[in-house]
Amino acid sequence: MNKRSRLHIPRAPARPGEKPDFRYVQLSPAGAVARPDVNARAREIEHLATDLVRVLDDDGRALGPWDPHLDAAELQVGLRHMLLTRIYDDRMQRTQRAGKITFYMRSLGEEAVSVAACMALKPGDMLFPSYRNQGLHITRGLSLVDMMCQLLSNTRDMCKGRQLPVMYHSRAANIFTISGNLATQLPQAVGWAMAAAIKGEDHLAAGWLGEGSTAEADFHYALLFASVYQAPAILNVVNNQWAISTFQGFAGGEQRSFAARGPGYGIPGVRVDGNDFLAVYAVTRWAAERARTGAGPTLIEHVTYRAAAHSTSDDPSRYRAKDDHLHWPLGDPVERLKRHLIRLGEWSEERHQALTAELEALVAASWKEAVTHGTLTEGPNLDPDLMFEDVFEEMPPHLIKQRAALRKERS
Amino acid sequence: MNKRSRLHIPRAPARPGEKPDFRYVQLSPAGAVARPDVNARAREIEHLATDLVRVLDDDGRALGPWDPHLDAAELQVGLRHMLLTRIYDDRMQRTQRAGKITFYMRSLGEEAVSVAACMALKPGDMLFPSYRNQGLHITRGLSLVDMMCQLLSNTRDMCKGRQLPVMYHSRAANIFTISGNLATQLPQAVGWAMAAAIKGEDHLAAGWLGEGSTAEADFHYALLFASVYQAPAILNVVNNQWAISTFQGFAGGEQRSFAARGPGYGIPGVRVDGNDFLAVYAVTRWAAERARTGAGPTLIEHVTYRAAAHSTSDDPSRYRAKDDHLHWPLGDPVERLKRHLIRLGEWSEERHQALTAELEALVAASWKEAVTHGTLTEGPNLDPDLMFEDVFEEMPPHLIKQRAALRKERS
Amino acid sequence: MAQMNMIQALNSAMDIAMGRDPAVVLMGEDIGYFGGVFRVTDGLQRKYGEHRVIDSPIAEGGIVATAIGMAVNGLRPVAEIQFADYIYPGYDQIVSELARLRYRSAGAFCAPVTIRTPCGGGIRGGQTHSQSPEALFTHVAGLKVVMPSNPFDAKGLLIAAIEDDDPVVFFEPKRLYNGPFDGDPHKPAVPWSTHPKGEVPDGHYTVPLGRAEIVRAGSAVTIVTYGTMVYVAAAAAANLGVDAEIIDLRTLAPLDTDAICTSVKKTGRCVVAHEATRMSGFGAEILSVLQEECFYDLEAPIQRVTGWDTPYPHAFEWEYFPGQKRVELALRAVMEPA
Amino acid sequence: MAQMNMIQALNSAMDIAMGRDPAVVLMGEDIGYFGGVFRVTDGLQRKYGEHRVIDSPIAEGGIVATAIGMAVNGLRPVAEIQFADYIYPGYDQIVSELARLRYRSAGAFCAPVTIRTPCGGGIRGGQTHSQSPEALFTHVAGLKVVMPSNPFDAKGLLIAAIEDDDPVVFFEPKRLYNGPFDGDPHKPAVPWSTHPKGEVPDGHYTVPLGRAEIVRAGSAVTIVTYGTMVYVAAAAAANLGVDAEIIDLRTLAPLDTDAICTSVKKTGRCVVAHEATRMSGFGAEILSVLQEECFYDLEAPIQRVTGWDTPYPHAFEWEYFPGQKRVELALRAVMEPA
Ligand SMILES: Cc1ncc(C[n+]2csc(CCOP(=O)(O)OP(=O)(O)O)c2C)c(N)n1
Ligand SMILES: Cc1ncc(C[n+]2csc(CCOP(=O)(O)OP(=O)(O)O)c2C)c(N)n1
Ligand SMILES: [Mg+2]
Ligand SMILES: [Mg+2]
Repeated sequence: MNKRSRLHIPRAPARPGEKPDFRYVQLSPAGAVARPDVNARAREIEHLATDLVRVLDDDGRALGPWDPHLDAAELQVGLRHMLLTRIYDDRMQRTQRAGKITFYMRSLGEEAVSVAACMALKPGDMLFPSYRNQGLHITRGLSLVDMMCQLLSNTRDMCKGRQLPVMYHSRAANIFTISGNLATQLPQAVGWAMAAAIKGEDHLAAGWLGEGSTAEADFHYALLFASVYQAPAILNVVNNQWAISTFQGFAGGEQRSFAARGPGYGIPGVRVDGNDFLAVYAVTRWAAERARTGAGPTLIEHVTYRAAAHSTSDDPSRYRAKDDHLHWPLGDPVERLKRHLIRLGEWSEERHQALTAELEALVAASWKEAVTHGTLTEGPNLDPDLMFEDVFEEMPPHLIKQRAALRKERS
Repeated sequence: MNKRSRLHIPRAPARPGEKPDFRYVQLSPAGAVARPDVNARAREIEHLATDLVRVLDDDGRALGPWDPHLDAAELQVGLRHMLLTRIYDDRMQRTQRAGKITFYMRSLGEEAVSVAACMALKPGDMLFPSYRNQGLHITRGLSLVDMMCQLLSNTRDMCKGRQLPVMYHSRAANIFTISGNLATQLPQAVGWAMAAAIKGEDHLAAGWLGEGSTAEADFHYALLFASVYQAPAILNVVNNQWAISTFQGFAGGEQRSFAARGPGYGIPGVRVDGNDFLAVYAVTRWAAERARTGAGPTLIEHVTYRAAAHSTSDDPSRYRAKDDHLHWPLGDPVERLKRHLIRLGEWSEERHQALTAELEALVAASWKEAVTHGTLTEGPNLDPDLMFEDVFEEMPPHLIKQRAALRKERS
Repeated sequence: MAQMNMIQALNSAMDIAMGRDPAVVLMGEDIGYFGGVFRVTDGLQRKYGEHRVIDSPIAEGGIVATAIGMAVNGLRPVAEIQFADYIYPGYDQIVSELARLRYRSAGAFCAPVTIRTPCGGGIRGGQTHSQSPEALFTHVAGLKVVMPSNPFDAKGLLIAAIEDDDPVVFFEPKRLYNGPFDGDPHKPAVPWSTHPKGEVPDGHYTVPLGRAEIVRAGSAVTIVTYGTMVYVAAAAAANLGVDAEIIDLRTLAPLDTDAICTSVKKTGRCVVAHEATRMSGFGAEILSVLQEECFYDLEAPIQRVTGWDTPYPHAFEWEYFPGQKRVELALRAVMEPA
Repeated sequence: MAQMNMIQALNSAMDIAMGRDPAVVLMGEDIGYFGGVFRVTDGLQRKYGEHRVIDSPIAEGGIVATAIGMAVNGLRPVAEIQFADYIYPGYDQIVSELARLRYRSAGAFCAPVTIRTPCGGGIRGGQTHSQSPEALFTHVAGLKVVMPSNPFDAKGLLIAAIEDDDPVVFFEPKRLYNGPFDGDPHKPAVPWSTHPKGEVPDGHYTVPLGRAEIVRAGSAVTIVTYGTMVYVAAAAAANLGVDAEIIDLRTLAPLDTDAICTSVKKTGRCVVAHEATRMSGFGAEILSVLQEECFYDLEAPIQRVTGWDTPYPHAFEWEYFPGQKRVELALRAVMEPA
C-alpha cells in the first residue's frame, strides 16, 4: 500500500473556517437560455441540462423567453406563499427549540422550488413531495392548524400520531404521504402518472427529492420507467448542494449536473435557477405542457441552497463555512421576487412589512388553536388503541389481541 | 376509462410471422468514428455514445483510427478462442438436450464481446462476468474439463455442486463467481476497482451485464460510485437486443443508447460494434488505458445480437421472428474476423476447417474426461455433507447438527 | 367446472378479475407478449391489451414502486416477480412503502397491490430459482402473505387477494404448477386432472384470506404446513400409517391461529413443515404460537421439518428438500418421544 | 482502562482495527468529514485519511455492493447504514450476494464485510428511525448477526466482527449509545460511566462471536434477551423480586443454543424479550429452539415480550416499546401460569 492511491474524493468547496466559495456553480445570465418547443426531442435540447434557466436578473428585471408573464396578482400570491412558508418554518423551528415538538425541518432559501412549481400545476395533478417541500402544502391551501397538529402528534393529527413531524399528506389536496425513506416517492409518482395515462386522464404527477437522494435506486427506477412508458411525470431534483453533511459532489454532481441524468435516459433535463420564482414557474409550466400533450416526462434540477441546518437535529457549523448561504450566487427567492414586484410598482417595503406581520399573526393564531388539540406533554392525547388501526383495513385477530394486551398493560 | 390512453408501449421490431427489421439500429460506417485522446473529458466525447465504433467493414478490411493493428498471431488466437467458445456452446447445448446436464446458456453471435475484451486486458485485471461471458473463461485459459465438471455438478465441480450450470469462477484466473441475480456484479466490480485505487495498485476491474439487466438498481449504483470516486473500472453493457422475450426498448433502449447513460453520470460512454473483434478490442484497450492512467471509468455498450435462445429453457420462436439473427446488420463475429484474416493472407478455409476439427476434438475429449468425475445420473457423486460447508468459514453448531440429521435421514 | 392445473387456475383468476374490474392491471418481466416464463399470464395481453398487461423492465424495485403509484391512482396492479429469489431488489418498496402506506397516512392512502411470485424448489433451479422467502414478509406488519397448494385454492385466493384492499404477497410453489408433488422425484409426475382440487370453477369465486384448511382430518398428530409440503406430509403420514390431521395454512399472515390451536389441542402432538430454511423460518412462528396457546395440551415437543440453513444447492436438491423421510423422522419423534 | 460510552467504544474498536490492519476501511453516509450522525466515526477520517474513511453517496445498495467488491479485493470494509430502517435498499446485495459468495464459489471468494447500523426505538424517532429488523437477517444462511448491549461488548464484538472472515450485520441499539436504559423514559438518563460495562480497555481485545453472556445468574426463571431489553428485563425482574437468570445473547446468529438451554433446563421457565415486532421475530426462533430442546424441563409456556405487530408510531413510543410492565406481566404469567 505504498503507491499513490488514485481514488478520487470529491471535495466540498468550503469547510468550517474557510471562505465560502461558489465558483463551481455554473451560471447563465438571466434571459440567456432559449426556450425550446415542448415537443422538441430530448436530444435536441441537451443544453438545457448544462445551462441555467433564469428569468430574474440581479436588479429584479424579468428577462428572456422563459418569462412566464404572470400578472401582478399572481406574483403577489406567490410571494405570500413563500413568505408564509418561511414564517411558518421559523416559528416551528423555535417551537422545537422550546421543546414543544420533537423535530422540525426548514426549507429556508428553497421556498420558490415548491411554491412556484405548485402554482404552475393544476389542482388535479398529484404531488409526491419530500420532507422539505412544505411550500407545496401551503400553496395548495392546507390549514396551518392541520399542519401544526401533525407536528404535535395531537388528537387532530392527520397521521394519528404515527409519523414524525413534517410527514404531512392531504388526500383532498392531492398531496401524497411523505416517507421517511428517501427517494421512494419518485418511482411511485411515475406509477401514478402511468395510471393516469392508462386511464386516459389529463393529470400528471410531480415528485421531488433532494440531490443527495438521487443516489438511491428509486431515482433510477423513476427515470427508467418514465422514459420507457413516456409517463406524464415531472421529476424534480432539488439540488440544495448538501445532504446533511455531504456535499453534492458525493451524489455525482461534481462530474455532471443532475439534470444531465435525464438525457441519458432520453428524458429532457432542465437546470433551473431554483431561487428564481419566475424561472421555476416557467420551467414547470413547460414540463407540464409536455406531460399533458403526451410529449413525456421531464427532469428538472432546481439549483438552490439549503440555507438552514438539515433539521433540528443537525449543526452545520461542524461541516460547512459559516453563513455561507449569504454568499450563494443565486440570492434569496423571497427577496428576489419582492424586488421584482417593487420594480414593477406592484409592491413596497411597507406592504411587505404589513404582509409579514399579517402572516406572523396567522401563524401565531394557528399555533394557539393547534395546541388546544393537545401537545406532546399535555392532553388531550390520542388514544393508544389507534396504534393498532390502519395496519390492515380490518383489524386481524392478532392485533385485536395485542390491543387487549396493551390495555391490560396500561390498566 | 374511455379516453385515449397515452401510455407508450415500446414495440419489438418483429414478432413471429413478421419480417425481421433492424432499421432501428443506428450504424456508422467502419472507420468513420474519431478516436479521442484517453484523457478527453466525458463532455467532449459524447458523440461516442451515439456513433458506433467499427473497424472491420463488410469486406473484411480494417479501417480508421480505432484499428488496433494487432499482428496476425494475435488475431488467430482471437479467432481460436471465439471458435472454441462457439463449439463448446454448441456441444453443451446438445448435451443438455440429451439430458446430461440440467441447463445451459449459449453466447452464440456474441463471442467477440468476451474474447476481444479479455484479450485487451491484463491478467491481473479482475473480471466480473454475467452468465453469457464464457468467452472470458476460455480466453483466460480455464480448462474445458473444469468448466464441464461445473456443468455436471460432479465430484470435480469447482462450485461443489452448489450452482446452476454456467455459474463458473476462477480465483486463479481472476474471474469472479457468477451470480444468478442479474446485475449484482457491476457495483461489486466498481468496489473492487475502488480497492485497487485505495491500495494504489495498477489493476482495473471489468464487469459485464446484459442490456435488460441495466434496468436493475445495481447498474445505477455502478455508474454512480464509479463516477464519484473515478474508479478504474470498465462497465460493459452487452446489448444483444433481447432479455428473454423482452425487447431492448423495455430497458430504455428506444429513447437513447445504453452507452448514453454514461455521460449522464459524467462517464464516457462508447457504443461499439460488438460483432467486430477489432473494434471491441480497440475500445476496451482505450478504456483500460483510461482506467490505468487515472482518467476514470468507461461505459461500453456492445451492440450485438443474441442469435440463440435465452437458455435451454427458452423457445424464442414464441416471441421473435424466425432466423432473424441471419438478418442482423452487424453479421457474425467469427465470420467477420475469419474474412479479415483471409484477406490479410493469414488464414484460409482449409485452416479454418482444420481448426474447427481440432477444437471439436478437444471439446469431445474434454467431455469424455469430465464425465469420469461423475454425471447427474451416474457416480461418482459429491458427498452431501458438502452442502453444509462454506456457509461460514467454520461450521457452526447448528449446521453440524443439521449435517448429522441429514446423515441419519439418508442412512 | 373445468380441469385446470395451477397455471391455468391462476390465469383464470386474473382473467376473471380483469374482466370484472377495469382497474386490474398486470405488470412484470416477460408477462405480456410472451405470457410469462411459466406462462401464467398467457393470452391475457392479447385479450386485455398492452395497457393492462404490461411488459416491464427488469427492475423488481421499479415494478413494485410503480405498482404502488398506480394503486394510489385507483388501479389494482398485480405485479409478477419472475422468481421469489429475485424479490429482494423490491424489498425496500414492499417493506418501507407498500406495507406502511395506509398506516402512516392514517388511512388516507392505501395501495391494493398483489405481488405474485413463484417460490420453492424441486425443479433443479439451484440456489437462485428455489427459494422460499415467505418469513421475510410475515415479519412485516401490514402485509398479507399467501401460499396456495392447489389449483382450486390458487384461483380463489388470487381473486381474493386482488380484490383485497391490503397488499398481498402471493407465493406460488412452482413445483406444484403442473401437479401435486409428494416429494419423491423418482415417481412419475402426477397431473392435476387426477386430483379433486384440479376441479376449478370457470367463473368468479374466492377463497377467503386468513383461513386455513384441514386437508385431512386425523387424531394422532397435527401437521401444520403449506405449499408443496402439504403433499409430502400426507405421503409421509400415510407411509407410517399415522392418523395425522393435516392443516394447509394457505394464508400465513394473518395466521389462522384458531385452526391450528383447535387441532393441536385435540391431537396433543404437532409437526410443522416448510421448505424454507429453518432458522427464523415461518415454522418458528407457528411453533411459538402453538407453544403459547397449547402448552398444556402438548404431549411431546413440536418438531420442525424444514430446508437446511444453507442456500439451496443445485446438486443436492433432494438432500436439501424436506422430503418424506424427513417428515417421517419428525412424525416418529413426536409420536414416540425419546 | 477508560470510561467509554458505547459511541466511544465503537469508535475505539474501529480505531484499533484500522491501526492494526491497513485493509480495514470505513464507508457510509456522513461518516467521514462529519464523523457520522451519531458521531461513531468521529475523528477517524482525520486520523486515517479520506481513502480509508470514505463518505458515500446515499445509496445503501451501492454501499453494500462496493463493500463486497472491496472485500473481494482484500480489504475489510466496515459499512455504516445510517439507520437500520434504511438497510432495505441494500437487502438484495446482503442476502443474494454477501451471504452467499463463499458458498456459491465453494470458498474461492469471500467478503469479510461488517455492516454496522443503529437500531431500536426510544429516541422519538418514529417509524423510520426505530426499527429492529434483526430477524430479517437471522433467516439468511451465511450471515452472522450481532447486537451488543454495552460498551465493553460493543468494542470487543465489533473488533471480532471486523476480524471475522464471514459477513457480519452489527446492530447498535441507539438508545444505549449514551447509557443503559431500563425502559422508563421518566427516569433521569444514566451515563455509562456509572456502569461496570462502561469500563473499556483502550487496546485490542475481542468478545467472541456466537457466545451469549449470563448477565445475572438466577434460578427462578430465564430471561433470554439482547440489546436494550437486557436492562428493561433486569428492572422488571427486580421490581417483582424474581430471581431471574438473564441471558444477553450478544450474537443472534449463530445462536448460542447451549447457553440458553442450560439455563432453561435449570430454571424450567423462560421469557424471551426483544423490541422487534412479534410475528416471525427472532423471539420465535429462540422459543422454538427451547421448546425443541427443553420441552420436558418447561413448567410453563415460554412467554414472548415484544413490540407490537405494527410500525413504531411516533406518538405512542412508550406504548409500543416493550417496557418493564410488559416484561413483568410475562414474568408473572410464566411464574404463576393460569
Ligand atoms: C433510505 C434512506 N437513507 C438515509 C436516510 C437518512 N437521511 C435523511 S435526510 C438525508 C440527506 C438527504 O439529502 P438530500 O436528498 O440532498 O435532501 P435535503 O435534505 O438536502 O433536502 C439522509 C442521508 C434516509 N432518510 N433514508
Ligand atoms: C434480479 C433478477 N431478476 C430477474 C431474473 C430472471 N432473468 C434471468 S436472465 C433474464 C434476462 C436478462 O436479459 P439481459 O440482461 O439482456 O441479458 P441476456 O440474457 O440478453 O444476455 C431475466 C429476466 C434474474 N436472474 N435476476
Ligand atoms: Mg440536498
Ligand atoms: Mg440482452
